[in-house]
Amino acid sequence: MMLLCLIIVPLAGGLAALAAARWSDRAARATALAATVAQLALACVVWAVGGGLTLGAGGAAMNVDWTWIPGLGIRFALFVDGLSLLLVLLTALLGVQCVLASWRSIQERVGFFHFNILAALAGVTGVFLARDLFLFYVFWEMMLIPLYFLIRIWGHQRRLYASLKFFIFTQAGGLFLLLGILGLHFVHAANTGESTFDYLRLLGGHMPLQWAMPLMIAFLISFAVKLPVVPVHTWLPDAHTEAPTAGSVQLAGLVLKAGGYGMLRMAVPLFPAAAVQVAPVAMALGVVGIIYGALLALGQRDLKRLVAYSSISHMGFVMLGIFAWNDLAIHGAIIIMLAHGLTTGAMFILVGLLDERLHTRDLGKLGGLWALMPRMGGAAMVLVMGSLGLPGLAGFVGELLVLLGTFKVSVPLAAAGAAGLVLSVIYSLRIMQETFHGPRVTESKLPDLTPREWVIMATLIAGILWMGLWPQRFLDTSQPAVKKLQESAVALTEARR
Amino acid sequence: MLDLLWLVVALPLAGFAGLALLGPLLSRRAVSAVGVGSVGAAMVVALAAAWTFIERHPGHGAWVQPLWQWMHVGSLDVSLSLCLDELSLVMMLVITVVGFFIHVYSIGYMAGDEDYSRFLAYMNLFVALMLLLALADNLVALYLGWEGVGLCSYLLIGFWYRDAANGRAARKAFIVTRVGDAGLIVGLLLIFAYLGTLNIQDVLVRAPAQWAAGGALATTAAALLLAGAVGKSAQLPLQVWLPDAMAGPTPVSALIHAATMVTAGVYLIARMNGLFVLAPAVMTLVSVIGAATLVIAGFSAATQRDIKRVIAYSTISQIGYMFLALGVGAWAAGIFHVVTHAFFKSLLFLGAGVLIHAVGGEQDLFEMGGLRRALPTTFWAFLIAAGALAGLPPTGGFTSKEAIVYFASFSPQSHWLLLAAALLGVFLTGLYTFRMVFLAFMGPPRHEHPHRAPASMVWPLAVLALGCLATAALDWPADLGGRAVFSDFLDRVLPPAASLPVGQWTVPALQIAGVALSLAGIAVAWVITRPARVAGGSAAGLRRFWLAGWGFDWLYQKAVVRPLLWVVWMDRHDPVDRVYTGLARSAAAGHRAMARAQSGQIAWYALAIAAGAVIVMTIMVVLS
Amino acid sequence: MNAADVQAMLPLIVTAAAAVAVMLAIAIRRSHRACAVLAALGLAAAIGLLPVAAAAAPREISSMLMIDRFALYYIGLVLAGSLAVVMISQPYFVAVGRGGDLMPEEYYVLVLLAASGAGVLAASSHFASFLLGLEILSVSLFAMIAYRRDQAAALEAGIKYLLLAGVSSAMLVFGMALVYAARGTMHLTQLAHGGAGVLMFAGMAAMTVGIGFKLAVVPFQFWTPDVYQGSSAPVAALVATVSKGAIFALLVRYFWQMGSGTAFPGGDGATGWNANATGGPVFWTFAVIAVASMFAGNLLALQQDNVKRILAYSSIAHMGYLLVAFLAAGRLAAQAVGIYLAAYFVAKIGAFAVVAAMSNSEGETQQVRDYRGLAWRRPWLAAAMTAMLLSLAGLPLTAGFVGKFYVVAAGAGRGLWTLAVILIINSAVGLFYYLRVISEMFRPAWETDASPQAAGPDLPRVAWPTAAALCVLSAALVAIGVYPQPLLAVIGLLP
Amino acid sequence: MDMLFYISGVVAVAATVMVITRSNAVHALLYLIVSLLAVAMVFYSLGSPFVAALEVIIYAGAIMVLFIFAIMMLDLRQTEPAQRTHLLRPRAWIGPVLLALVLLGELAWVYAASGLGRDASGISSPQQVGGSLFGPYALAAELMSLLLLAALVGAYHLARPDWPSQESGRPGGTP
Amino acid sequence: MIAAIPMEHALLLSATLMALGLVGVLVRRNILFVLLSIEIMLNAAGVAFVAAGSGWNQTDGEVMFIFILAMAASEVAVGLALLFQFRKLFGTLDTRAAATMKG
Repeated sequence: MMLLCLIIVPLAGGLAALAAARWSDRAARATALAATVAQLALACVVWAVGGGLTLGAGGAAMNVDWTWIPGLGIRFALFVDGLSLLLVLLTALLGVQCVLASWRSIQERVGFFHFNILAALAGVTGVFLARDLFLFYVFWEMMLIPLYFLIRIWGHQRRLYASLKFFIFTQAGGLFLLLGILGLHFVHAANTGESTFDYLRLLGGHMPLQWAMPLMIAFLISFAVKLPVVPVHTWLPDAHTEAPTAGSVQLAGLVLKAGGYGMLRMAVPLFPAAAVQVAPVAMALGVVGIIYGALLALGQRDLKRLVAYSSISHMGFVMLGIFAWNDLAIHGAIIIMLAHGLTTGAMFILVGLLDERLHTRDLGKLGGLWALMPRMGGAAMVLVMGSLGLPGLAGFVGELLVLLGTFKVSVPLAAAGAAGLVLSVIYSLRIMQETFHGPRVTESKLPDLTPREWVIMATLIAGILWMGLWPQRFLDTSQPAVKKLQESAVALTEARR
Repeated sequence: MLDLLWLVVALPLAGFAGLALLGPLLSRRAVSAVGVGSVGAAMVVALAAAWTFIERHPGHGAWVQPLWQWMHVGSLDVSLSLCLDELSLVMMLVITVVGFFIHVYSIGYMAGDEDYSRFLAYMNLFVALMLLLALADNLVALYLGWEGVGLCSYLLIGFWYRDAANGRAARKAFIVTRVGDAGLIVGLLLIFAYLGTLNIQDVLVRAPAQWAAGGALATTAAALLLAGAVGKSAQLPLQVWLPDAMAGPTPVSALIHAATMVTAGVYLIARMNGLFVLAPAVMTLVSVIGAATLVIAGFSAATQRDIKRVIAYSTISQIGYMFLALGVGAWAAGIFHVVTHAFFKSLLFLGAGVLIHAVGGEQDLFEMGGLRRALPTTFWAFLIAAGALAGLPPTGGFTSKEAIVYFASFSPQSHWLLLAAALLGVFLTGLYTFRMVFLAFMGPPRHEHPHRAPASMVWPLAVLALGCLATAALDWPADLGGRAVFSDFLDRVLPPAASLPVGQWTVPALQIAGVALSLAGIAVAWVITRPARVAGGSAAGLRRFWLAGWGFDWLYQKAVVRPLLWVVWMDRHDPVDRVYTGLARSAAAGHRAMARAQSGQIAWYALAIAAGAVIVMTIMVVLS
Repeated sequence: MNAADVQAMLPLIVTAAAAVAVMLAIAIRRSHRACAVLAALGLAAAIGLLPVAAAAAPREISSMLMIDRFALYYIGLVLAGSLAVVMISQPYFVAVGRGGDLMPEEYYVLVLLAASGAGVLAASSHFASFLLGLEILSVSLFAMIAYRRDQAAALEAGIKYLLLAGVSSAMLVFGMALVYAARGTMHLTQLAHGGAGVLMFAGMAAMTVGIGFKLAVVPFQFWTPDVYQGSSAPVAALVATVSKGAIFALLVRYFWQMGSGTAFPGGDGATGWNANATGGPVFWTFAVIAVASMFAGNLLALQQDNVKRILAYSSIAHMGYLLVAFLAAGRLAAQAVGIYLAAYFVAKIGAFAVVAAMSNSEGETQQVRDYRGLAWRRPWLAAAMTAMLLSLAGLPLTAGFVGKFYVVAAGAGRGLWTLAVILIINSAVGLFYYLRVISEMFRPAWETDASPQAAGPDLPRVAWPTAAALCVLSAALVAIGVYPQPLLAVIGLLP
Repeated sequence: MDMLFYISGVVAVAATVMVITRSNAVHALLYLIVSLLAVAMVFYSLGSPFVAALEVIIYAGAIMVLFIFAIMMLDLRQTEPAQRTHLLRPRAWIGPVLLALVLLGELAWVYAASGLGRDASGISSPQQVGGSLFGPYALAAELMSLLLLAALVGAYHLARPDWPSQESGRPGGTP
Repeated sequence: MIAAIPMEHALLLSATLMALGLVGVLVRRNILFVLLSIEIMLNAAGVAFVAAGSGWNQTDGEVMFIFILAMAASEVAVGLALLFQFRKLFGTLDTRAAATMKG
């Protein structure tokens, strides 16, 4: 039931915010904030109660398993393990930040805005918690519509184009997922006579390679679009750039994670034999993403776009880590996902703050802002360093683990990944140089971080430092889950030994 | 007392945190108290800890203070621990002691700067991370410190951020060192993959046990670590960042780009000595890099006009000596040079800072001159440091450099070319050092009323000058009646340097040759800095080539930066997206074509139905 | 014909009787409202009688109509669709007929007749009832499409539909004659048994033309956009749903049996096709048609600026999707067709209801740009339209998703992977044009210089019958999307 | 009787060709009546006299008269010149004729291949037809009434004069 | 009245009439002629039914012909009514005029 509440709370909060907007914008904001805080608190309770949960544990107080469409064996079933839990925590945390970050910047249609924010949160949470693959798909798609509206209505100049592109890309990917899920269902039914969409039952079913391969690819396409992996990444820069701050945070912080989660939870464990075959290509694509994303980030003038491309680069590490598939690499991928959520989320908020104050994101029109806003500059410095993988900050832990894991599988790819770190320094430092450093562009007085903004930044930076210096709490949470995943994907795990 | 070791790192870190969060709220005095006091306290704790360590003398081994588990996944177990042994103890002391005096100096030097608290915050952070680097007991923690000091270096080079050139220099430093670090991190990966641990002691134990000496794995691992060391220590071919790094405030140059951070590469190699010993080829490479660097940088130093760039090139050159020493297996000598170099080079920088301060921010040597009378304390301190740099007795520089020259000629790995380079370096060192001294202090005064430096800037010079002399006693050559205290101390952790058998007079002969060459260099410097020739200080030909640092910047610009920028430029609109745009366009084209078929004409529609009938009929009939 | 026969046919009888009743009412006194209410009551009564009829099912009535649960489900669908259309028609004709001499009363007679024709089609088990049901439907539609006879567009649409429907009906009848010539019977159960010769397939080909025309699948689809655009929005809704739904039910019933040698229902888990038939002539014909329809429909809608034409093209694509389920055949496919059609009915009628609700005496709001900023002016209307479009696009939590899921499931379950992948690709393409409309509706007010009110025509108030219909449709849309089990249970009773 | 079938068949085809090629509506209509009469003879020769009578009475009689009314009301005796020139262009004919020929060819092949081997010689009296129409087909006959009702209502609505404000000048009418 | 006409021949006649009707629909641009051509096609279908019924010695074919007759009558009635309105609004019977909606 707790898991259901995790989904219901933001959803109900969203509806309440929509209703509250009739009364006043402030009420809508407060409602949304209350809902997100409640979700965060709930997630923390789940964390405290069952730190290293494995799937299905926790009983009825935690899980939900109701009949839904018995004809096809579809159930409304939720579960949680350490992996899901970490991502849910990230979701809830970023949810709060989204609401806070939009407090002043969103003045139009406030109720509908927060409804969309919270609905997307509910969708993402659902993705992380769904046990039934049908339900997983429902949540997978459910989060798109609110995000579409966020981009379409409150986005920047090219919002129309970006929102369409975002929707069509991810939906097209999603449809392949649908195909894959159905294929899995029927192959499983043909093999065992059991008609089910239950993840736990589909897991470990033996599947001939000529089936596993196309199904795996269908799953993979969908997740690759979300993650995103080059060459299906091109929706991301547009969507991230044009979305309002909260939208960008949700996209970067949460939606991308859904892709990584899908690969970890579904694509590999369900089709381990196919994963063995796919892994070299997938890892190579990961490395291509690392380098290609970084190169593109280097070429951007729009700060938000730069950050967006850097996401592609970071997600390349996730891809690399997942398909390296040893415990180090998987944990690394998980940590990178969390770290990227915090770092890039905060980065987008920061860009939003700059945009609010200066009404531009063009790097050519920024510079020397440190003198005006040293606190913001300090925050930016931490984020930039987190982005370039400075040890002691969250990203490094993940990258190190991924590289350590990858090295055991493929030396050249690990080396290429490490080379990507050089490029990440170049673009990251460029952010700092062209915004806070350099000659001053404006003489007008700009307010430094307000207390509200300070709270946002401080929370996220605290998280980044925590994860960078003491990641063990997170690793401990995900360890049993990863172990389970590895046991499920015996073929790939064996291949990695 | 050793239990308080963590305070050595924590105190400067706390200073940083306090200054970063509360800095703008504090008074100047409070900022000084926090910023300098934290390092001072750390120095006290470090000295106490060192004293305890030496006194208790915990046998042949390191004293480890575990802090907390960092990451433990499967076979990877990385904890944050501080490890005190003879080597790290030396580094710790150098960092805290030299660091403290540079902090004190900063109070005066940065007095007028509006971002004073930020400066001290960065400096404190640097000290903390440098100490972590030195005290780390595993490679990941070392890497944390390694990258952290790189960050501080970046922040401090670009401290005066409004000038875009400073920002460029700062980024250059970060990026170039990061190139080396990429190698280092791959080295870490390799070590973990094959040895299953990243703990330094474990690595040093397992490497000889599992890897054949001279084997591919050991060689690769050592070479990768060397890449990191080369980047950080500004050795060939990644030395280009250091001269530009002089854009930072002078205390930064003294602390980071002379005394401590740039010697981290030397420290790393010394730390991982057991691994490098397994890779003779890499050892040779280390010595060759050192030798080449010291000569090349020496020539460049001799042609610079900017006083700080002279010192910067000299730093590169001196680190070349250290590499040379490590390469020929003279571990203790290399580290000893680190120590003496920390003192005399930071002193030189601080002195240069006073000069620059005195002449109102001017850094061009040819705009100085005759400052001897105006700044007597500084002159004498600077002179002592210069003597040490030139390797003149009775300074620490003399002892350490002679040791290196000795091992360059008589170590089993030595080669006559290495010796030649070392000796040429000695000559060049004398030349450029005293060219600088003469240009700055001698000749007619060019400034009527040079600024007097405050006491807080002057007395650290005096202390460091004493240090320059005192360090000589640590390892005074035996033939001159000294005892190798330092070498013996370090030889507990580092392999003792091997030496070919030498005759009784060989050592004194080498010493005499060294001093003589140095004096020759000084003489040449005297000649070329005669006022009559000063006017001809314009650069031409080879001198311009040396002035520009042997054209490395030019080469990298052409071979790396430009192509990269070109790729980035060509790539900036994401060519992959064209594919999707193309798909969308073709769909739109399909739409237009089909929409034209929707002509509205009944006859046409009926024709379609008839054609459809024929097609359907054909399929049905043919397949039935 | 005995009492049980009558009981089984009650819904159809009531519908036809309602038509007569409305006609008599007109003769007594012309009252738009009374006619509409009468028609609605008649349809509601017919729907209410479905359980009564179900009690007598399955029952074959004089070799003409097979009233089984399959038929009753589609009859119910058709009647419910007609009821919704009646509900949106009344306010629509009030709004557009203001100041003209339009006499909307006969319209309800025609709707009821069309509904009975469609019902007959759904239950047809003999060529005679097939032919007559189809013609009742068609002839009613001829008049309804051109009902606003003072409108050039309506007349043009009417003429187009009449002439082309005439051609295709002639082909259909000719095909029936060939099948009859080949087998000497026109009764479905007899047709299902015994082999199929080449003459029979030729007949089925000719019949396919007639059926394909009504379903508006490629290459018989050309009339669709013009007719949707020209006719009144409620009529377009009727053309898009009732007519197609009934024909599709008929297609499933007939073609799963004719030429396959397998009886319908095909027993437990068995399929309409036998194994050979999957690669057989009927299969290939409809596979080609399905693929062509999916691509053509979606591509044609892609940059279309007229909402009604978008809906027309999308219906072409939807019929293509449905044909995948038809091709899959079997129990799951039957469920898929049932639920997909239900979802399709809800969404299409809902979308046309919104179009109808936005019409006034100056005309219909057809251009996409007229919907600009609708979300801020009429949030509920825009919400309903969004829901309908998302359902048509097949997004989760809408009925359309469950339908699409079942269709893909049926295709995948049968191993029709190529078709399933093509369906998926087309769904992605289809998103574009649905989103275009949604995007216009949610175009923020600050996006254009002009005030949002100036951008579109004055919006009429939404009358309560339309509002009620939209509420019910939206509720059904979400209900089916979130918890389809009750509906599936009903369909599950199908063969 | 065989000859009757073939001769009237040829007449029907020839007359139909004339129908679709005439540019004058009245001529075309007359040829169509000829064709229908010929088809009636075909029915007769196939042993279906009742249907033959219906063909003459309803088709040639009632429905064609409707057309004649229409032609008279619309004053279509003179065809529009554009129509005529259109019909003279061979290009207008090529496609349709080819399509029709392919269809015909396929059907002919199908007939040949299906090998029915039946003679169309079953004789049915009007009594039998009536018995069947109101026997097994009674329900269909009822449906036919619905069909005619729909046609009636539809035609009435479409063709009724404008009311209450009748436009002048344009002819309108009821069938 | 014993005739031995093969069913194929009667069906061929019907097919020929069908094809001619089709050609008429496709070629003619006058709505009236198109309607006439549709009548030809329906009639052809009727021929096929009668022939088939005769061939199988059943009355079903003839009953179907009667239904076709009703269908033809309905279509013509509504068609001609439409024709009048069309002529009234468009001033022509040319099908090409009925092409304002397209794309």
